[in-house]
Amino acid sequence: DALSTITERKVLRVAVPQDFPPFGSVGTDMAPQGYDIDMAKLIADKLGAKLELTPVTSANRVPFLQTGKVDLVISSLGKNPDREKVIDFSTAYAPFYNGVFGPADLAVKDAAGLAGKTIGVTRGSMEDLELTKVAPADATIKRYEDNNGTISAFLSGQVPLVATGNVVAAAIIARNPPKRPEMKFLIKNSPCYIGLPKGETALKEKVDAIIAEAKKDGSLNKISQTWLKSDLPTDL
Amino acid sequence: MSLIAVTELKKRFGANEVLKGINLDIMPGEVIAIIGKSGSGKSTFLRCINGLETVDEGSILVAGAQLLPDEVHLKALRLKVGMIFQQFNLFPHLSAGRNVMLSQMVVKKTGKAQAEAMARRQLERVGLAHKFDAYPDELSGGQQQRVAIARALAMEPIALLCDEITSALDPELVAEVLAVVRELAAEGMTLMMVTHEMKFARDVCSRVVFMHEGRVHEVGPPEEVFSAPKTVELQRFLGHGHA
Amino acid sequence: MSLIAVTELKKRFGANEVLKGINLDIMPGEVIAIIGKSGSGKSTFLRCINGLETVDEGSILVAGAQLLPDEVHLKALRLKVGMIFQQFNLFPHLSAGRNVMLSQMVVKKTGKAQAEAMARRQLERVGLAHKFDAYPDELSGGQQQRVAIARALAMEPIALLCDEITSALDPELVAEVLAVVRELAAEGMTLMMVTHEMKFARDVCSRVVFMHEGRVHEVGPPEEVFSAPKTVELQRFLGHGHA
Amino acid sequence: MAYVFDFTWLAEYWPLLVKGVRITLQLILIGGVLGVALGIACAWVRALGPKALRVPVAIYVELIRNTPFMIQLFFIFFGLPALGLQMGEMTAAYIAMVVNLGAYGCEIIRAGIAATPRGQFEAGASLAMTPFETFRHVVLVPSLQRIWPALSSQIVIVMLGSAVTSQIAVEDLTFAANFIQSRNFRAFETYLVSTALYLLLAIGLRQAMGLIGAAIFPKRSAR
Amino acid sequence: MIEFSTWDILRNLIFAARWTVLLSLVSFAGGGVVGLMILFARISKSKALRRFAIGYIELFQGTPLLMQLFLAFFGLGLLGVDVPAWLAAGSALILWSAAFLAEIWRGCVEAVAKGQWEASASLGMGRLQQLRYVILPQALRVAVPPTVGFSVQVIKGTALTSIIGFTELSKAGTIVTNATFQPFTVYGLVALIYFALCWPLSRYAHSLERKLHVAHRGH
Ligand SMILES: Nc1ncnc2c1ncn2[C@@H]1O[C@H](COP(=O)(O)OP(=O)(O)OP(=O)(O)O)[C@@H](O)[C@H]1O
Ligand SMILES: Nc1ncnc2c1ncn2[C@@H]1O[C@H](COP(=O)(O)OP(=O)(O)OP(=O)(O)O)[C@@H](O)[C@H]1O
Ligand SMILES: [Mg+2]
Ligand SMILES: [Mg+2]
Repeated sequence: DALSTITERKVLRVAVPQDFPPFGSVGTDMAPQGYDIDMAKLIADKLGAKLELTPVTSANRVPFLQTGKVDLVISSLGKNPDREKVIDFSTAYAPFYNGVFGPADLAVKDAAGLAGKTIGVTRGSMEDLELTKVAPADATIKRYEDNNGTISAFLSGQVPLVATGNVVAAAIIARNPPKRPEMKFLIKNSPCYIGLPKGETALKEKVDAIIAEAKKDGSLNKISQTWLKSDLPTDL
Repeated sequence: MSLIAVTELKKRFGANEVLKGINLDIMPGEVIAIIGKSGSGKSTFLRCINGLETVDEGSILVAGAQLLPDEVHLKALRLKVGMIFQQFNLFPHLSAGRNVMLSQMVVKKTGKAQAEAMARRQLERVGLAHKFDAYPDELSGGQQQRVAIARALAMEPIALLCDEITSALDPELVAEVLAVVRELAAEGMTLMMVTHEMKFARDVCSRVVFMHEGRVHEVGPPEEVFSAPKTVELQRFLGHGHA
Repeated sequence: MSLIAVTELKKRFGANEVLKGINLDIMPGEVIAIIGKSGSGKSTFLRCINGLETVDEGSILVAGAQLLPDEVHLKALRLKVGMIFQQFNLFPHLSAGRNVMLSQMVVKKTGKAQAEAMARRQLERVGLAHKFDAYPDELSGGQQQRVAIARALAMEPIALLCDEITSALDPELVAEVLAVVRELAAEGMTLMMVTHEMKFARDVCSRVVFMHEGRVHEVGPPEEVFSAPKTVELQRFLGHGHA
Repeated sequence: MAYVFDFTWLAEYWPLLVKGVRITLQLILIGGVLGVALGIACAWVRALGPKALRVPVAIYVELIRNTPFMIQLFFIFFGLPALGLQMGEMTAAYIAMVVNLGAYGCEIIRAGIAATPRGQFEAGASLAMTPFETFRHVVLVPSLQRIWPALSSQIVIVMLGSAVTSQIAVEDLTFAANFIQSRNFRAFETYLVSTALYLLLAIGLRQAMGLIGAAIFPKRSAR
Repeated sequence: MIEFSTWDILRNLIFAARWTVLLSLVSFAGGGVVGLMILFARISKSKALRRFAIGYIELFQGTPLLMQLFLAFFGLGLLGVDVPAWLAAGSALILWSAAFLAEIWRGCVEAVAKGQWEASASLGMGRLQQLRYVILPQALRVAVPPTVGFSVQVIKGTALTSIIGFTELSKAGTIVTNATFQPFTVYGLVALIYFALCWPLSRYAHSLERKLHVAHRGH
């Protein structure tokens, strides 16, 4: 099974984002950094395996797992029934609130307010799936290949609104961009889960155990402090 | 008054002076044959008159108007003087009729119906009325050259320049083209033709110009030039020429 | 026993039957001239014997072995029969010497030194020993054709097929190539040559084959064929031929 | 591993594929027509046009031919807004395709013009046509006819290259494929189907170019 | 937060361009080898092989490289082959280049006069020997310029591998854009780096072609 393969080969292959601050982005040395990367390090440590990171996009992270190119997806992955059909999920390891963001001077209060507006979103992400459900028929949804595309489209003014995570928006603002995304309304509270290959029970149990322990011993809270600048919410 | 007046015409290609001061006056209705060795400058001379080459020195007057190398003057000149080439240069993507119609419509803005009528008339004149819709590659060389003549005539020029127009033709096709030229001469068209057909020149032309090393070396009526060449160069040229 | 035996040979290109049943036996040492109008099938006949065209019906035996279209049989055949073409077909990227060496080394796996010795010998034979290192485009047409002959000879064939090997040559170069062929004939090489050089055929050949519309129309010693042609087609052919 | 193919998703998603095909066709139709027009204009400039324009056009052609289409697209869509040039993704895609085909078309058509016998220019001139009139009425059509196969191939290449426009949210055939596979998690089947659609588009496009060629060029006799 | 200076941007892009160069080299070399095999199939005497080659070329020239990359990346994985991004990128580019190179080279082989085939055949050479010793050496001469020219297409083709997650120049461009919010500068620089890689090759191909033409005329 997958768990014993990992422990035998002593390498843990994890798909992480690299376009999704603060979960995953790059420093000036192009090395990945962020919440998800630290989470991956933590798990690799606990498994006693060497960590091998694979940068992925929102759209292709599930296929990466399906096709066995990685052992785990730690890529701010939200859970929904469709995805549960093809992969398994661990328990939640990070909070995530999907919202619609836009500049201060644009008045939008709820999903209905999106009527006639254009919203950018990353294809295949949880925001995409949820927004597609709630957006009114005459709202235009522009779907980009990856978060790079979505964020670039927002910052370069190609779309006035984006649907993304609150922390992502916060990370963008922190870098003092030309356009400041403000939260307009919340789409969904959808914490992040680690994605696992379907049917790998042993691996799932092990990962769940590591997460539970990390929650208990405060190491997960430390990651949260570093990247989200806040404590882990108690409901996680 | 002369129709074409060439004075001290000089033309260089780089360091190579090809025309070294040409003087020639041509009266309306004259038929001039230009003969001379290969490289003596015959083609260059004709091309200068048609403005295909820029002139370095000297002047060319056509119907009293000076030849100048700007677009307006060139166009005016070319409306007066037509040119026919050794290689026919028909437009391969147009039918014979369209070849004849094109420049009328583009240059003179003639209406389509009128241009077509003119094209039919000119093709008729060269004996090719029935080939109106044939494409150039469906025509023999002689037919192509006759279409080229019709095309030039359709612009109603006052003079025609012909540069070895039968040299690219198979021997059996030469006659049909020369017959058309003979007809034109008879109708009073002013013609300047570079030719190797000495017999034709003798029969049809009013004057023969012998060019040698970029100069007009001898001029005169054909009987004189062919029967009593004055210079040794012309004697030698005619000696191994086709006369 | 005949060296080359052709029986009821037929060859079609699509619907066009080019060879309509050819029968011909050639003895060792014979020199055969094949003459006939353009399109009568002369080239196709030779190409069949060399396996460059597949045969539709009939058989070709060379030195007793049947010609079959698989690579092993073809190779065996071509080792026995060499062919020389109108267009020389020297390999332009190899020097004359290398041209002669190549097939020995590749096909017969002859060692380099031995192949080179053979190449020098054969080039010597055609009078071109001094051109060993010259490239084809540095040679005249006649020299190129002589290299081609040397190249074929280096494979030590028992017969040579020559298809109009002087037709692409300027008149002054024909003689030097024919001299080589004459030499070969004198040495006893079996030769089949398509040629328009009637005088040469008359002087050198043991038999002349007249082909007409895909058939061998008349065969005989040159004196007979040229002086007393039996069929009207041959008479007509010789009438406007070069005999 | 026994992979079981599953194409049942086609029932739900085929309208998306149809839309994707439509957008891809739209891109190549408009991009193709305008791109060839731009190519002709640039070819004219480079071969016969005003000298002052030749260098800028040459720089444009070399820049485009030596950088990837995707980067051109990103530059137009994400980069140009920094200069205040904002445009929708369809506009950006059209511009990128026209600019790209224009550069390649220029070089191809220029080769066609260069192969025109000098006599054609001279015949035009001696019939009192201006250089531009000669180009327009005498040189252009035979030049295009000469290079039509090469131009057709290039248009097919540009059509296939348009797959990249999905990266800026143009909802073309590739977008449809990516969208579907992010919902049905049947990446292989989805890409297989869309690849087959592209193949059909490419074959159809080449056929269409052949027909257009047959329509605008006079057929030559066998001589 | 981290700040990127223009130098940081350029440094990272040039660093990533290394992968572009490496991937281009691998694809071009591999494409050459596979292309040669496709070429042999394309001009072989066997109808089946010819058909296969025609189909192969049609397939790879008639579908977007992007789709080929997706299929290689996700498709092969599902069929049980574990394909890392670099391998998928490399193999898709190799197969794609092979189709184009085979077609380019076929033109060059066909440019060799038919008489060369016949002369070598009549000297008893087998088909492979003919190719090896007579045809290819001659085809090679005309093949060099278009082959060098095609290498530019390969370099540009590698840009697409960014979409399947291979971090080469283009991918680095998108990542850096997202970290710096300076798309104009970043994509401008990316374009310039590609240009610096491709343009010398284009020029070289062009000058080779001219030399060949001159040589031909002087013949
Ligand atoms: N475009 C050109 N550039 C350079 N030299 C030229 C050009 N055209 C003609 N010449 C040179 O000018 C000289 C005269 O050429 P021209 O064609 O006028 O001779 P010609 O009398 O018409 O000869 P032919 O009977 O062979 O047609 C020749 O030496 C030729 O090489
Ligand atoms: N590869 C081919 N495909 C189709 N038809 C061919 C082919 N080769 C030759 N033919 C036809 O076969 C006939 C005989 O041709 P062949 O070359 O054998 O004639 P020939 O006697 O050698 O003529 P020539 O004296 O002109 O060389 C001609 O009608 C020719 O058109
Ligand atoms: Mg001349
Ligand atoms: Mg023959």
